[in-house]
Amino acid sequence: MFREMSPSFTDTHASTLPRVARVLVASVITAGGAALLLATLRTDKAPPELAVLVSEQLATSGVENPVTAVLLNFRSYDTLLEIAVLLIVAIAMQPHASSQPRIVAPSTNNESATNLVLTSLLRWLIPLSVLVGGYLLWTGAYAPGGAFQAGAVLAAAGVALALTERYQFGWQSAGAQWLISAGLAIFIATGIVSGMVTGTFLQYPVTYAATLILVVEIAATVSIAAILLQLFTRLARADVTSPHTSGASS
Amino acid sequence: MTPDIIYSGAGMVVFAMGLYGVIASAHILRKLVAINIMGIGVFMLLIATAHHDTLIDPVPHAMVLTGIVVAVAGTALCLWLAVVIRGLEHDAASHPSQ
Amino acid sequence: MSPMLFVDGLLASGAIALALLSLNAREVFTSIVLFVCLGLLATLIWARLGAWDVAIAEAAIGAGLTGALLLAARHRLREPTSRDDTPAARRPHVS
Amino acid sequence: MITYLTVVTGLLLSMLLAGLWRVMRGPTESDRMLATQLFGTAGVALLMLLAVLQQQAALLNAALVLALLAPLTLVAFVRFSGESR
Repeated sequence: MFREMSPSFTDTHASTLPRVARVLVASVITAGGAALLLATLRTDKAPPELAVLVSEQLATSGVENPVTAVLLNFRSYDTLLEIAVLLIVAIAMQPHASSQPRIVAPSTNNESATNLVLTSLLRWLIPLSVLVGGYLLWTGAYAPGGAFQAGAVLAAAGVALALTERYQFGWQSAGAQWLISAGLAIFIATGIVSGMVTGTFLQYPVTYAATLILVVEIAATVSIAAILLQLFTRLARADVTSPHTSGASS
Repeated sequence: MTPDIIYSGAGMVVFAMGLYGVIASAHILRKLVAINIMGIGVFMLLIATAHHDTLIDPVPHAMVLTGIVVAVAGTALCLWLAVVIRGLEHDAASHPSQ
Repeated sequence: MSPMLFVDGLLASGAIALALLSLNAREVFTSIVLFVCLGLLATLIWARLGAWDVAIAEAAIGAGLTGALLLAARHRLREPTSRDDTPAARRPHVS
Repeated sequence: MITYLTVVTGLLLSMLLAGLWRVMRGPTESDRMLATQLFGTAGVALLMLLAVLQQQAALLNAALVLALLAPLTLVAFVRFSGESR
């Protein structure tokens, strides 16, 4: 039966291209790569104008970590659009509608949840990951860290929770929809409010910049964590989709 | 021979190898791994560009940070589409009358 | 400065070697494992180049999330039937 | 001291890359997976060495995150491998 399926899903051979095509592709890419390599090595390094500019303006950004300042103040359009991209991916992977009221519900499939090693590992791992996520979020204002790192660590904690198969995630519930969209919504609202004060969209007033960045960062962290976790649970089928699927994955 | 030259060169080599992998490999997971390897090559070049002797340019770092998160989201979407398409193909193969 | 140059060379050549081995691995699983290793090595490279923010993010995503995602997808691509919410399973065929 | 630490970093990195042999060779999938855990452990040590070398305490956070999340791939592997069912 598998032989009828396309080679994209069968692991029988590394490549389906004929040998001639492979050699041709390899030679073209070798030539192009060599040209790129040569161009990279021969180009003189640009003077760090942007770095100087950032360090000059850092005092007006409201935070002390230059990367956070660039992400959430100087180039916050990038971050806004990035969260929009994440939201689009999350919407594309939304499950079909069902009436599951809660985000996390105990699974009916408790057979594999009695694994002692896994349970005692995750009993330490998950609270520590949540703690580290919060720490990274808070420390992002003046040291390396911030919304993306905290969101990724929180999502990883959720992935660990999903891997126990003890819980199921109802991503179509209202609470989950709020979690997923809160980042973009609060980001845009902050942009509009600060735009009404200063006249430019997303231009924070200097005195309130630290507070606004913190608000946006917390919302972005929650949304990034929820979206990444949703992507994983959809892929690993740890979410609630229909009455038949619960217990089907054991 | 400063470190940024080493790493930008290595980044370009990694990028070219990933490009070959995307074109030549058959399995969808191999293709996605190859795309991610291309991404690592590009990020390596960007971060090597940001590395100066005295100070460090935060703008490429912010770009790479955004890029990493978008890359993992895109990878997850592609993997999910692959799973869905495989299900459809399997269905078509096992129920040819429909 | 010479030992640090050795470290640089080792990191860069290690990244190239891992990418090459991952793309040429015989099995998909080996390819995924080598890619996770490449992510770890990339974390070290970002740390070496002063990109500390990126190193933390790569440590979280490269070590934790990407590997789990790829392994989950491999599991689902290998299983014999599709029996869940994919649109195919929703078609009203009676078995 | 700095030279010493740099040499230690280089040695540790060589050990790490020597672990590649097990990934390529390893007869079973578990062997390959455990080699990535070796990568994770050695990576934590290397990040801490780099933190001292560059006098950047934030790299300790990176080491912390890596130490926390490196087992996640292993847990996913155990969960998704067919043998354990």
